[in-house]
Amino acid sequence: MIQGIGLHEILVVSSLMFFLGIYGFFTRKNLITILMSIELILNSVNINFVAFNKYLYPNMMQGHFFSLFVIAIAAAEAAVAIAIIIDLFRNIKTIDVEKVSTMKN
Amino acid sequence: MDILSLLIVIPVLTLVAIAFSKSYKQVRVIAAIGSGIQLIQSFNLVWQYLQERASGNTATMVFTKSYVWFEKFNIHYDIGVDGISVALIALTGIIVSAGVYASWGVKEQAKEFFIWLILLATGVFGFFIAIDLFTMFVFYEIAVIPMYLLIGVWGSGKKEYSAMKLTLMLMGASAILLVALIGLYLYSDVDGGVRTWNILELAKVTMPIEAQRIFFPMAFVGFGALGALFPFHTWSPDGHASAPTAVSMLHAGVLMKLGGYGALRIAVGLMPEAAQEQAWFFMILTGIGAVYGAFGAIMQTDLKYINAYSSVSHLAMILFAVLMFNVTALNGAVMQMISHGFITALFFSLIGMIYGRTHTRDIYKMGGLMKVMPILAGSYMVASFASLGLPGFSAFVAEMTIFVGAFQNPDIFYRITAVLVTSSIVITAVYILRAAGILLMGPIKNEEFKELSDSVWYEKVTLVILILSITVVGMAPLWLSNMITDSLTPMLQRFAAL
Amino acid sequence: MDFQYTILIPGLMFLSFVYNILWGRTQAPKIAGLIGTTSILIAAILSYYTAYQYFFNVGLVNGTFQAIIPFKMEWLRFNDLLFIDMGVLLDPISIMMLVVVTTISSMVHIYSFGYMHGDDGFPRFYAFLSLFSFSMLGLVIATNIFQMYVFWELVGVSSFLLIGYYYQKPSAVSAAKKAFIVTRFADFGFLVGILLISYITGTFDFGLLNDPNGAAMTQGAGAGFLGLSVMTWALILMFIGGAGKSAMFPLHIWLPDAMEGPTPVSALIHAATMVVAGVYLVARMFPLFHIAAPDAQQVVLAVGGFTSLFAAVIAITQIDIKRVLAFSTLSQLGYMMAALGASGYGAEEGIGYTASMWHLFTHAMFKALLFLGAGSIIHAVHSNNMTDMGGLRKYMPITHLTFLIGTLAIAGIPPFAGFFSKDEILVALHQSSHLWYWVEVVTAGLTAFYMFRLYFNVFWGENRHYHHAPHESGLAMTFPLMFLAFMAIVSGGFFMFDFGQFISANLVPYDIHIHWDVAGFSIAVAVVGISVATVLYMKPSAIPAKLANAFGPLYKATYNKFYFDEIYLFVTHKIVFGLIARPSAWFDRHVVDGLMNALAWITNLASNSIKGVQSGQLQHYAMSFVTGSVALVLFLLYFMTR
Amino acid sequence: MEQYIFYILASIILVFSYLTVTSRMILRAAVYLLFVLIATSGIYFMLNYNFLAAVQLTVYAGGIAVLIVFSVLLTSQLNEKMEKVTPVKMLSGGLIAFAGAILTISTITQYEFVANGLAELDPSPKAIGYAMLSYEHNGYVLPFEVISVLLLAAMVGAIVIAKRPAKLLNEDATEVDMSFPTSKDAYKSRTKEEIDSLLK
Repeated sequence: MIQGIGLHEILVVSSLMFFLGIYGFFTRKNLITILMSIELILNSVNINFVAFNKYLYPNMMQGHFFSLFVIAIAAAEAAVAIAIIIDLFRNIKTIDVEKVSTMKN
Repeated sequence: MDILSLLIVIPVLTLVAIAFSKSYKQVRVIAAIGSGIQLIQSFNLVWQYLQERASGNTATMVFTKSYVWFEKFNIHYDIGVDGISVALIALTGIIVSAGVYASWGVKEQAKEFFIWLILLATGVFGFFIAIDLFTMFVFYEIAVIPMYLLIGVWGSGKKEYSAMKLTLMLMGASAILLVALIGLYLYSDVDGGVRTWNILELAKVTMPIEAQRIFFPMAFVGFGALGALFPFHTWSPDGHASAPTAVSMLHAGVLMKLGGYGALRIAVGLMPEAAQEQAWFFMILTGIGAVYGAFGAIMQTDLKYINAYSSVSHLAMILFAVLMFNVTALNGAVMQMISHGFITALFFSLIGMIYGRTHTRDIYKMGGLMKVMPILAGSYMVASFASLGLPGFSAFVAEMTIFVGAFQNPDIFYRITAVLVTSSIVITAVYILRAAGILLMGPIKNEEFKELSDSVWYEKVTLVILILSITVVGMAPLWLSNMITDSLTPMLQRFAAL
Repeated sequence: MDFQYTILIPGLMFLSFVYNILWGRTQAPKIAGLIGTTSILIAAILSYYTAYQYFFNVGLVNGTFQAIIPFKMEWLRFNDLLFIDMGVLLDPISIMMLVVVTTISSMVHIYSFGYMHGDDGFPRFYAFLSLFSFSMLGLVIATNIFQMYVFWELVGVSSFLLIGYYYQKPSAVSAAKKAFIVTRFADFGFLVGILLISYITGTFDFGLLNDPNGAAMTQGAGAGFLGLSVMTWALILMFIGGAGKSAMFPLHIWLPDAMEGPTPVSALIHAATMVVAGVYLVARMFPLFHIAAPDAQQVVLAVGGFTSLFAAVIAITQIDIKRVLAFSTLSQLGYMMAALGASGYGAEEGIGYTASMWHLFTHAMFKALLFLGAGSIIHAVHSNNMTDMGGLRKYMPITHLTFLIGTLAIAGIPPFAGFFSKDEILVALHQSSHLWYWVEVVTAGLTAFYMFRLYFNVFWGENRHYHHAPHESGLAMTFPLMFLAFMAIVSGGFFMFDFGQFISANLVPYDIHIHWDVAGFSIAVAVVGISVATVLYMKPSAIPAKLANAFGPLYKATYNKFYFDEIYLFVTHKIVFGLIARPSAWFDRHVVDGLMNALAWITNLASNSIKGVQSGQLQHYAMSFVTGSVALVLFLLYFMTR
Repeated sequence: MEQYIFYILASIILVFSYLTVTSRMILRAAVYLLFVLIATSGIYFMLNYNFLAAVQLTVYAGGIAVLIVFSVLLTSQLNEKMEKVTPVKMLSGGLIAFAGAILTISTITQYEFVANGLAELDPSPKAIGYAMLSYEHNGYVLPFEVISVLLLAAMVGAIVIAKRPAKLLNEDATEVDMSFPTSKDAYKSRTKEEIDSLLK
C-alpha cells in the first residue's frame, strides 16, 4: 500500500499508459517503435495486476506472479520480435510496417 | 451388393481404374468399358424392374435399401427406384456411353477429363436412385461441381466466364433448394414421430399449408433453375456454348433433367397443396419460357446457342406439364425428359463433330454440308426432325402427351397457357428448319469445306446409340408410358385427395 | 373376308424406306429404285384386290357399307379414355384413297426411272418417295384422328424432303421450309382442334366421333365462344389444318413454291395425293361437320369456293408451266372443298360428298397426268417457262396427246373424267348455294381458258429455236402418261359412272344422274373458255400482250399472285422476326442475362469494397479491433446499466 | 511523502510514455521507454514488491531496453527523423485511444473496489522462491516450467531467425554475406515495387 494513494489512482495511471501504448501502436510505422508501444501496454497491465493483488487480495500472490511471468514472456517476445525485425531488415531493407506486406498477395 | 448401389460402384471403380491408367488411349478404353458395363447394368435394372412389377410388387419404390449415414439428423443412405427413376437411369446410362464415345478425341489431360466426366455421371446416378432428400442433395452437388472444371478447363470461347456463371447460378439455386429441403425435414414431425428425410415418409406427412407456401416456391425455383426455368435459364446458353461436346451432352441431356425430376418428385410431389395454389404463377413463367426460348432461338447464329435456347423451350414444357396435376401431363413430363435428353445429346454431339471439322459454329459461315458429310448431315436432319416433334421420334410422343394432358384441365387460364405452349411447335419448326437449311443445304460456302471428311467409327457409335434410342421411344412408346404411369399412381392419389 | 394383309400396304413402303435410306447409297442406284417400285406395285395390287373384295363382296351389309378394322394395336395411352391406336380402317373413302395413292405413286415411281435417271441422289429420292407413300397410306387408313395427325405430320416432312430434294438450290430449300412451316402453322390449328375435340368427347376414334346418333354429335354443342359452339370452334381449327395441307386460301402460298421439287414429286404430292389430305380430312369428319357444326361446314364452303376462283384468276397470267398447274390444283381443291361444304348428309342430298370424292379421284388421275406431262416437257426443253416453249407437238407426240387428254379432262369436256365429277359438284352447289354455284361456273370457264392457254403455248404457237431438238421421252416416262391418260378417260363416266354406288355421305349406295341443265351450261362455259384461248394462243398473236396492257394493274396484281408472298414475308420477317424474335433474343441476352450479370457485378463490387478492409496492414486490424472493443463495451455498458 | 513520490513516478511514466510514442528520433524513444520502465519499477518498490521491482529493473530496463536499443542501432540511421504521422492516422488513432481511455477511466472511477482485508502474504524473495517451486496451494511450479520451455523455445527461435544467412541479397556470391549494408541508399525508404524486385 502506498500511503494516501488508492487503487483508483494507480489504475488511472496504468490505463493512461495503456492507451498511450495503443496510440503508439496505431500511429507508428517503424516496427521497433511498435514493439516499444507493446512494451508499454504490457507494463501497464503489469501494474494493474500488481495493484489489484496488493490492494484487494493481499492474502494471495497471483497478481504478483502473473506479472513475473509476463515479464518473462515479454523478454522472450522481445527477443523473437527483434530477431524477426532484423531478419526482415536484412531481407528487404525496411522495417516499415506498411511496406511489409509481401505475405498479403 | 444390391442392384442399385452397383450403379454407383461401377463408375467409382471406373474412376479408380482411370486414375491408375497411363495414356489417353488406355483412359478412353477404360471409360468406354466402364460406361458400357454401366449401360448394361442400367438396362438390366429396367428389365429387373419390369420383372418385379410383373411379379406383383406394387410398392411405390422397389429395391429399397436403407443404411444410417448420419444418426443425429436421421440421414440415411436410402435408395429405391420406381418407373420414373428407372427410365431416367436408362437415359443416363445411354447418354454417358454416347458421351464417352463423343469425347474419344480428347487427348489433352484426358485422364482428368474422363475422371470428372464419370464423377458427374456418378452424381446423376446417385441422384436418381436416392430417396433420402439429403443424400439426393449430396449427389446433386456431386453432379454440379465437376461441370465447373469440365467447362473451365476443357471448354472453348469465354469458358471461364461461362463456367463461373453456370456454377454460381446453380449453386445459388441449390442454396435455396437446400433451405426448402431442410424446411421439409423440420416439418416432417408435425404428425408426431421422428423427423425424416425420406421421400416416402414425407409423402405421408400432412405438411401444414403455411410451410408449403414458403418451401414450395423455393424447391420449385431451386430445381427449376437447373431445369432452365425462365428467367433463371441464362446460364444455359453460355454454359453450353463453352462446354466441350460430351459435357454439353451430359448437361443438357441428363443434368438439366435433374431439375424436372426434382420439381416433379419433391416440389410438386411433396407439397401438392401449395403447388396447386401457386401453379398459376409458375405456369406463366413456364409458358413464357416455352415460347420465348423458341423465339430466342430464331435469331441465334451459333449452333450451340440455337440448341441451348431450344432446350430452354423444351424444358419449359416439362416444368409446365409438372404443374398440370394429371396423369397424362405428368407422364408427358417424364417422357419429355427422356426424349429431350436423347435429342439434345444428339444435337450437341453433332455440333461438336461439325465444329471439330469446320472450326466454326456460326451457321452463316457454313452451308451445303449435306454434300460434304452426308452421314453427319443426315443425322443432323434426324435430330432436327426429332426436335421439332415429328412422329416416329420420341419428342412427338412426349409433347403430344403433355398437350393432351394440359388440355384435360377445363380451367380457361390453363387452357390459354396450354394453347400458348402448344404454339411453340410452330416456332420450333421455324428455327430448326432455318438452322438446318442454312447449315446443311444450299451451296457450299467455303471451298475448304469440300475437303472435310465424314464421320469416323466412334462418332458413328455415338450417333447410332442416340438415334436408335430416339426412334425406339418414338415408335414404341407404350411400354415406357405404362411404366411411368404406374409409378405416378401414388402421387396422383395425393392429388385426388385435394 | 380377312383384310389383315392390308397392314402390308403401308408396311411394305416403310420397309422400302428403311432399306433405301440406310443402305441405298452403298448399292447401285437402280436397286433402290427397283425396291421402291416393286413395293409400291405390290401395294397397288393389294389395294386393288382390297377394293374389289370390299366393294363387290364384303363391304355391303344390309345395304350399307361397313367400316372394317382388320388391324389395330395400342400405340400410346394418355389416360383411361384417350389413347392412340395404330390401325387400319377400311371404308369406302379410305379404300378409294388407297387405290388413288398406290396408283399414282406406282406411276410416279416408274416415271422417275426416266426422269431422275443419272441423278446423284437417286436412292435418296426413292427412299423419300417410299416414305411419302408410307405416310400417305398410313394417313388414309387412320382409325382415329390422332393416327391421322401422326401421318399427317409425316407426309408434311416427306413433302419437305422432296421439295428440298435439290438441296443445293437456295430456292428449293426456302420453298421446302416455306411449305413445312406454313403447313406446320396450320397443323397447330389441327392439333388444338384435336385436343379440343378429345376434351369434349373423350375419344379420338373416328367410329365414335362420326356416328350420327353418337354422343359426340351433341357433346360440344354448348358453351361457346363468340357465338359459336365449342365443337364448331374445334372443327374450324381442324379445318385450318386441312386448309393448310390442301393449300386453301389464305394458306395457299406454299404450294406454288413447292414446284421447286422434282416434277414427279409435284405430280405425286402436290397434285394428286398429299394436297387432298385436307379434303380427305373434312370428308372423314363429314358427319361431325354436317350434323354437329353446320357453321364450320359453311366455313369450308366459303373457303373452298373462294380459293377455287382466286387460284384460277392467278393461273391465267402465270408463265411457269408448273405454277399454272399448281394454281389449277388449288382451284380444283377448292372445288372439292366447296362440294363438301355444300353437301348434305344422306344419299341424294349427299351428292356433294360423293362429287367431292369423285372429283378427288378423277383429279388425281388427270392432274398427275398433266404434271408428268409437264415433267416430260421440262425434261426435253430444260426450262419451266412457257416463253421458252412452242410447237412441241411435232417433237413429242405421245406427250402432246396425253397432255391434251388431261387438258380436256380438267376443262370439263365430256366424255373425259373431269366433266362428270365437276358436273356433280356444280349440281351440289346448285342445290344449296347460288352464290357459290355461279362462282364455280365462272371458275370452270377460267379453268378451260388457262389450261388451253398453257396447252397452246406449249404445243402450238411459235416454233422456238431449241439448243438441241427436243425429243420424246423414253418408255419409263411415256408409259405412266399413257396409263394415266387412259384413266383420265375412263375414270369418269365410262365404266364407273355410278360413283354413288360406292361412296356416299351416309354409306348407302345410290344412283347418280347427270343433270343436263347444269351440265349443258357448264360445257358451254368451258367451250367459250377454250375458244377464247384458241383465238388468243393457237397462232402467235399480239392480242395477249395488248390485253395485258389494257388490264395493266390487274394483270400485274394477278401476275404477282396478289402480292400474298410479299404480305407473308412482311408478316414473318418484319413482324415475327423483327418485332418478336429479335427483341426477345435481345431481351434475353441483355435484360434477363443482364440482370444475372448485374447481380454478379454488384456482388463483385461489394466484395471489392469490403476487400479493402482486409488490407494486410496490422495497424488497421488493430484499430478496428480496438474500435470494436470500445464500441462493444460502450454498447454493453449502455444496456447493462439501463 | 509517499504520495508525492507516487505522483512524481506517475508523471514520469505518463510524460515519457507520451514521448516514447511520439518522438521522431527512434533512439530517443528507446531511452524514454527505459525511463518509463524504471519508473514502473519504482511503483513496484513503493508497493513493497521488492523482488518484482528488481526483476523489472534487470529484465526490462536492463535486458529488453538494451535489446531494443541494439536493434535500433542495427536497423536505423540514428540521425534520421522518422516520417511525420499523417493527420488522419493521428486523429483516428488518437480518437480511439482517447475514447478508450475515457471509457476505462470513467468506469474505474465509478467502481467501488472492495478489499478482502485479509493479512498480507510475505513477498520476500525466499517466499517467492518457495511458491515458485511449490506444487501445493499457492504454488506455481507448472507455469514456471511452462515459462522455462517458452524461454527455451524463444531463444532457439531468435537464434535461428536472426542467424539465417541473407541469401536473398546476393544469390551469386560464393560466400554468405553476413554483413549489413552500410551505404546510405540501403536505408532510404523503399517503394513496394523495389521490394518486390528485391524479393525476386
